[in-house]
Amino acid sequence: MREPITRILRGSALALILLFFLFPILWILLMSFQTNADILRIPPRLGFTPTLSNYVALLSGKLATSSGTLDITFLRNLGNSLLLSVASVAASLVLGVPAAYAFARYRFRLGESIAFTLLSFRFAPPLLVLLPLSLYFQILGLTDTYGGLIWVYQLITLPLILWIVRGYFEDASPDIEHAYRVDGHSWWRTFTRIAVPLARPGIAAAGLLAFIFAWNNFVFALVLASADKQPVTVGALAFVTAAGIQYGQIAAAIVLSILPTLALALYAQRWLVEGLSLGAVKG
Amino acid sequence: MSGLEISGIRVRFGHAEVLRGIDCRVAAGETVVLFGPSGAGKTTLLRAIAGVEPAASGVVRIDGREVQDLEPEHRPLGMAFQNFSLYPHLSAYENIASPLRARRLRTPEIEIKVRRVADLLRIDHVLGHLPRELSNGQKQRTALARALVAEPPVLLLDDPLRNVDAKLRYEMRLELPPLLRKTGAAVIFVTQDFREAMALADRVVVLREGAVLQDAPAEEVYGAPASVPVAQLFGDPPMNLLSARLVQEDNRVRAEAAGMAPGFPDLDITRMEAPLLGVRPEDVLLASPATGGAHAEILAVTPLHERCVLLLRAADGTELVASMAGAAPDPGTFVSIAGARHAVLFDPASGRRLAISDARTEVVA
Amino acid sequence: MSDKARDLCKARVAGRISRREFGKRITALGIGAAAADGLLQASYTRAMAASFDWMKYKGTTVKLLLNKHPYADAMIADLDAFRALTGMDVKYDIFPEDVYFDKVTAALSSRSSQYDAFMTGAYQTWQYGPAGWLVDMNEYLHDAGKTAPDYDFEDMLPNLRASDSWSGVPGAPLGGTGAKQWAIPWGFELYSISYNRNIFDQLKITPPENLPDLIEKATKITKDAGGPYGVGVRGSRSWATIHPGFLSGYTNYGARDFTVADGKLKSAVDSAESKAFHELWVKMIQEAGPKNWATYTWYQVGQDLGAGASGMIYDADILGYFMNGAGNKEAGHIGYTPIAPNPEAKGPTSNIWIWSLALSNFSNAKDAAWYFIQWATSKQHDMFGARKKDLVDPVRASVWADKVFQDRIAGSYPGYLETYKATAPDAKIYFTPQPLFFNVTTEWAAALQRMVAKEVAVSEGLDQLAATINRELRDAGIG
Amino acid sequence: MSDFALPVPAKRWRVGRLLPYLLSLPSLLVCVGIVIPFVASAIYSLQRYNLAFPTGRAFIGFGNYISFLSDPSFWNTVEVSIIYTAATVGIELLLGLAIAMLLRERTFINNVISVVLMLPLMTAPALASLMWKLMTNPGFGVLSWAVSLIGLSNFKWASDPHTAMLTVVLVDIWVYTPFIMILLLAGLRSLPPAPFEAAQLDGVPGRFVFFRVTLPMLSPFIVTACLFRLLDSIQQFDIIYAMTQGGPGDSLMVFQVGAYLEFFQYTNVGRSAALLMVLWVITYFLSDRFVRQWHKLRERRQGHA
Repeated sequence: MREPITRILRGSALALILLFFLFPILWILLMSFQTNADILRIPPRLGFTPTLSNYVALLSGKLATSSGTLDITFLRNLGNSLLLSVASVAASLVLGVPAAYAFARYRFRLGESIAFTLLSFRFAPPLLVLLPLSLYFQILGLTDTYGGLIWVYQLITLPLILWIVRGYFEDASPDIEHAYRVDGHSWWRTFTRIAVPLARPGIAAAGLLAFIFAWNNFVFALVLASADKQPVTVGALAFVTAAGIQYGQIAAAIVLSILPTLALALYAQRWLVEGLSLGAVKG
Repeated sequence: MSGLEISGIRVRFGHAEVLRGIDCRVAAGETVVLFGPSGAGKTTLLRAIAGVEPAASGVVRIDGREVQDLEPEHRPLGMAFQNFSLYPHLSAYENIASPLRARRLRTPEIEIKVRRVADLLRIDHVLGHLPRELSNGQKQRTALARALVAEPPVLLLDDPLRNVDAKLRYEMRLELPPLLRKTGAAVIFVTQDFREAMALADRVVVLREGAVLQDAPAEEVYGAPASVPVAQLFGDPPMNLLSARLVQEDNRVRAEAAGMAPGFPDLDITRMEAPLLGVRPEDVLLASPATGGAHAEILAVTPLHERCVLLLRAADGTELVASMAGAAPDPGTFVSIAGARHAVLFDPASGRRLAISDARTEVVA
Repeated sequence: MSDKARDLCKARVAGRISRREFGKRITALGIGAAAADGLLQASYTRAMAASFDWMKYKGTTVKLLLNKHPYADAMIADLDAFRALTGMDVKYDIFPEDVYFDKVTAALSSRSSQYDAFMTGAYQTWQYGPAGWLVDMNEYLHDAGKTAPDYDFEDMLPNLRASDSWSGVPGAPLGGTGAKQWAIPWGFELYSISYNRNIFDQLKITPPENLPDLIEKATKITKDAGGPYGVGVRGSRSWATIHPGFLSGYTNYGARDFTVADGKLKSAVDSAESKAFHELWVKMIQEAGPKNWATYTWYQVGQDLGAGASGMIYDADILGYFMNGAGNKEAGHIGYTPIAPNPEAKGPTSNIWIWSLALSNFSNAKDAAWYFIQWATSKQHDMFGARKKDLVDPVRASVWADKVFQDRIAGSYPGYLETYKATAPDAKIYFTPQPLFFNVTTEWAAALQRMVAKEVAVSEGLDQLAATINRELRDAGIG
Repeated sequence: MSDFALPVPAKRWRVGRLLPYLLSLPSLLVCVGIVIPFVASAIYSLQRYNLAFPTGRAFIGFGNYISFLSDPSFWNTVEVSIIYTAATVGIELLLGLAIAMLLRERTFINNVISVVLMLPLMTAPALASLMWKLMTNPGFGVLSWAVSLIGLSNFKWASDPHTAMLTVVLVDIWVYTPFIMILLLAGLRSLPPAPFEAAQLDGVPGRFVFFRVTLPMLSPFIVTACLFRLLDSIQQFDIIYAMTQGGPGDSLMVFQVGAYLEFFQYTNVGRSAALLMVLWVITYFLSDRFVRQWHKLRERRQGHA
C-alpha cells in the first residue's frame, strides 16, 4: 500500500527513537549485572562477566563494601513504595472518580471553581506546602505515618485522576446512564454498574499515570517519613556510600523498581491509550 | 385516571426556558405522538417525564400518582432513547433484562419475559450479542424491547425510528401500532416525521419552542391545523398558505386566492386584510386547461411516493404547490386550478385558525 | 571467661598493668588476641558501670537520626554494648548524606520530638544553635550527677572541642568566652593528599609538596598517564566544595573568609592573598582537574581515586583511607602525604570536618539521650570504633595513642598515620563562625564554578562575591 | 400484569441537587487539609523569617517580594526557568507528537512500543539523574565515550555552564517525552476516521491534512499535555537538583531549587516562601489560561461531534 521509501523512513525514525529512549534503560540493565569495578572502567566496555551479586545483595539485604557489610532495606523500601503508591492511587480513585463524575455530569454552583481548585493543587509547587506541612503534621500526629503520607500523596495523584477521568466521563453519553435509571436502578447502582465500568479505560490509564507519578515521588516521603517508611526513590540513595557509589546496586534497584510499574503498564496496555483519549465509548 | 397526565411542566437551561408549561394527558392504551421540529423540546419533555431532566415546576401523574418528585428509578415507565443508549458492555439479553433485574425478579421469570419480548420483536437469535455486534435495526429493537419488557404503564419512545434505514422504518410503522396497543400502556412517541405521526398516533401533540401548538387527533391536526406554524410543520410538502381576499356571498364567506375560492359557512368575520388561506397540495383540484378555470403554469415537477408534486404559478402570480396522481406533466405546460377540496383560513396577525371550509367545492368563474 | 582472665582485664582497666604486660599474660592464659580484645571491651563496660549509675534510665528508648557513614556503622555495630550497659534501647533512622541534613533541618524546624539525638557537623550548629534547636551540653558535662567520672572530656583534641563550642555571636571565636557546647565531637577528618602510588611510580614523580608543585605534577599526570587526570577536588555548587582542601589551602596562603570589627563581619574574599590562591586553584582545576568538576561531590572525588581515574585527591584523609579498601580497583595502591600548599608556609593548615552528636531541644528524653551521647563519645566506644571499625579519625588523644589502633593502620594504610601527625597540629576550623555559613559558602562555590568555566575573571569574580556576601550580611544584620 | 409494584419512597425530596456536592466534597476536603500549610506559607512569605535568627523575625509586608525586584539572582531564576520550561516543553511536544504520529496505527507492535517507550517515565527522576550523571562522567560514562568518538573529547555536559542546560534538558526530554507521547497518541487514536479517509480519497497532500485537520482536532489533547508538562517543568526540581544543584554558577538556578536551598541550606523561611509564592502565582495564572482554553476547545470539539 505505502511507498517503500516512507516505510524505510518511518522504520529508521522509530529505530532512532527507540535507541534514544531505551539505550539508557538497556545500559542500566547491563550495569545491574556488573560489579562496580566493571562499571568503573575507562573507557566503558560492553564485554563483562555477568554477575547476580547486585540482585543478591538487594534481595538478601546485605551489601558488602570495602568498609564492611552494610544492612540495606531495599525490599522494605520497595514494599513502602508499593504500599504508598497503591494506597494513594486507590484513595484517589475512591475520592476522585465520583468527583470527576460530578464535574462531568452536573453543572452546579461553584462546580467549576471546585474543579479548578482541585486542579490547582497539582500546580502548587510541592515545596510550598511541604515547608509548613511538617510542622502541621507534627500537631496532627501524622508525622511519620503511612496515613499522613498517603494524604500528602493525594496532591500528586488526585488531580491527575480527576482531570483525565473527568474528560472521559464528559465524552460518554449520559443517556446510557439515564436509560439504566429509567430501567429502575438507583443512582448508586447506575454509577457502579454503568458509569464506572464504561469509564474503565480512562480510569485505568489515569490510575497508571498517577501510580507512576506517586512511585517516582521523592521529596514528600523524604521530609515527612522516617527511614522505615521511605520508598525506593529515597532508599536507593543508600547505595551512595563512603566506600564508593554502588552503581551496580543502584542499577539493579532501578530495574527492580521499574518492574512492578512495567508489569502494570503491560497489563493495562489495552486500556492505556484508549483510556487517555477523550473519545467516548460508542455504543 | 389511569395513564399519564402532565401539567405545567417547565424546564430551564440556564436562562433559557426550554419548556414553558406543558399540559398533556395520555390515557392507558392510547398513543400520543409528540411532534415538532428539532429544538422544540420534545426530548426534553420526555426526559422531564422520566425524571432524568429536572423540571423547574409542573406535575407528572402516572395512574393518578404524582411522580414529579421521584427519582427516575421510582417512576413506573419505560423509555427508548433516540440513540438507543444500549449498555455497551452487556449482551442484548442483559440489556433487555435490566428493568427486570431492577425489580429483582427471579432468574427464570426474567428469562421467560426476555424471551417473550425478543420473540415479539424478532431479535431472539441475537440475544447473546454485544450491542456493537448488532445491526442498527437490531439495536433499535433491543432498545424497544428493553422499554417494553417490564410492561410499564407509561412508555416514552424518543424518535426510535430515526436512526434506522427506510425499509425497516416502514416495517416498524406497520408493526408498532398493534404492538403498542397490546401493551395497554400510555405511550408518548416522539417524531419529526409527520407520516410516522399519522401512522401511529391516536392523538398528536405539536410542540414548538417549548409550547404546545395543538393537541388533537392526527387527522384533525392534518386537516385543521390550529395555527399557521402547525400548518407549516405538519405535512410534507407543507400546506400552501396563500394570501386571500374575502368575498361575502349569501350566507357564507368565500376566500379567493390563486383561482380557488372555498367557502366558510361559520365565519362571522366579513372583512379582513389578507387572511391566509391554507390548502394542502393534494386538496388543490387540478383540471386540464381545456376544462376552464384559472390557468396556472407548471414551474417544476418532483415525484413523491406514488404522486407527483407540482410547483405552480397561478394567474395572479401566486406560487403554490399541488400534487396529483398519474403521469407527471412537463414543466412549462399549463394546468387549470379548479378549486380547493378542503381549506383552512388563518388570521394573518395571530396565525390562529379562523375557520374550516365547507365540503362544497367551488370554481371561480 | 575464666576468673583469671577477668581479673587480668580488671587490672588492665584500672591501669595497674601495662598493655604489653596484659598482652603477654593473656596469651599465657591461652586466649587469642582478638578474644582478648572482646574481653577487654566487656570489662571496660563493666568498669564504666561500676563507678556511675548507667542504669538510671533503664527501659527508656532513645531515637537517633544518623547519616549513612562508616562512623555511624561503627556505632551501630557497638550498640549492644550500650544496651547492656544502660538497659536502654536505641532506635535509629539512617539517611544517605545527600539528603541527611535536609532531613535534620526538616525534623528540627518542625520542632519534631521524633528524634532525641542526631549527627551533625560543626557548621550546622551555627544555624541550629542560634535557632534554639540544640541543648547546650555544658550543663551535662559539668554535672557530676549526669556525667560519668571517667568520661574525661579533656581527652578529646582541644581544637575539636572548641569547634563545637560557640557563643552564638557572629564572628566570635570558637570555644571563646560564653561559648555553649552545641555538640560533642565523635569522629572527624582533615584534609591532605591521597594519591595513586602506581601512577606516581609509573611517571616517576614524588608526592607534591605544595600547591605549585601539585599543579605541575597533576598536569603531568593529565598529560602523560594515558587516561587518568591529575587531581580530584570537589566542585559541586555547595558549601562542601569550599570546606575541604580548598579552605585548607586558602588559609595556608594567609587568606581569611571574614574580617571582624566591632561585632560586624566583612567578607575578605577580595583580599590579595585570596586572589593569589584562587588563581592557582582555578588553574589547577582547569589544567588537571576532572572534566566535569562542577558536579563533583566527595563521592565522585573518591570514586575516581578508587577506580584509578585520578592521580591524587586533595580531600579528606579518610576518603583516601576508604578508597584503599577492598572492592576498589586501586585498593592497596593509595599513598598519603601531608601538604602545606603555600611554599612559604611552615606547615599544613588543614580545615576539619567533625562528625558530632547533638541533643535535640525538642527531645522528650534529654537526660537519657545524653547518656547515649556520653557513651557514644566515650573512650570505650571511640576505642572500639578505631580498633574494630572505620572510625579512623577518632577524636580522643588516648585512642590515637593506642598501639593496637596504630599498628592496624600502619599495617594496611602506610603513610596514613604520618600524614595525620604532620597535619593535625594546626588542623582546626578556619571558618569564621556565623549563621550565614551556608549562604556564603554556596555563593562561594558558585563563584568558583564561574571562574573555572572562565565566565568571569578570578579577581573580578571575587570582588563580586565579596559584594554579594557583604550584602547578605547586611540584610541579616551582622555585616 | 405489569411489574410496576414499586414502593413509594419515603422521601419526596430529591437528593439530586446535593449529589454533585456530595460527590466532589470529599476530594475537596482532602485537598483543603493541604491548604492550611499553604496559607501558612503565604504568611511566612510576608515575614523576615530566618530560623537561624529567631529574634529577627518580623512582619515586613511585601518586603521579601520587593527585594526580589532589585535582586539580579531572582531575575536570573526567572530567566533560567523560562528557558528551561520553553526548551523542555517545546521539544517534548514536537518529539512526542512525532512519535505519536509514527505509532498511530492500532497494531500490536505499536502498542508494545508505546508501553516500552514509557520506561523512562517509570524511572524515578531522582534515580535517573544519578544514572545520567554516571553516563556523562568523562571517565566511565558511556555517553561521554560516545561523543568522544565523534570528536567531542572535551564535552563537559552538566559541568560547563554552556552545556549544563542542554544536559538537564536532555534528561528531562528523556524522562517526560513519553508522557506527552502517550497523551497525544491517545488523542490521535480517538479522532474520528472520516475526515482522514475523505482526505485520502480526495488526494489531499499529507502535510495539508496534518496542519489543517490533525492538529486542530488534536488541540484539546495538546493543551492538556502542555498544561501538565508546562507546570511540571517550570517547577522542575528533582533532575536539576540531583545533577547540578543549580550550578555551574547560577546557570540552572530554577525556582524550586532556589527555594529549596533557601530553606534547607540557608534556613531562610521567609525568602523561600516568597520565592515559591511567586512561582505559585505564575503557575496559577498559566493554568487558569490553559483551563479556559481547554474548556473552549472541548466545547468546540463536542460541537463538531
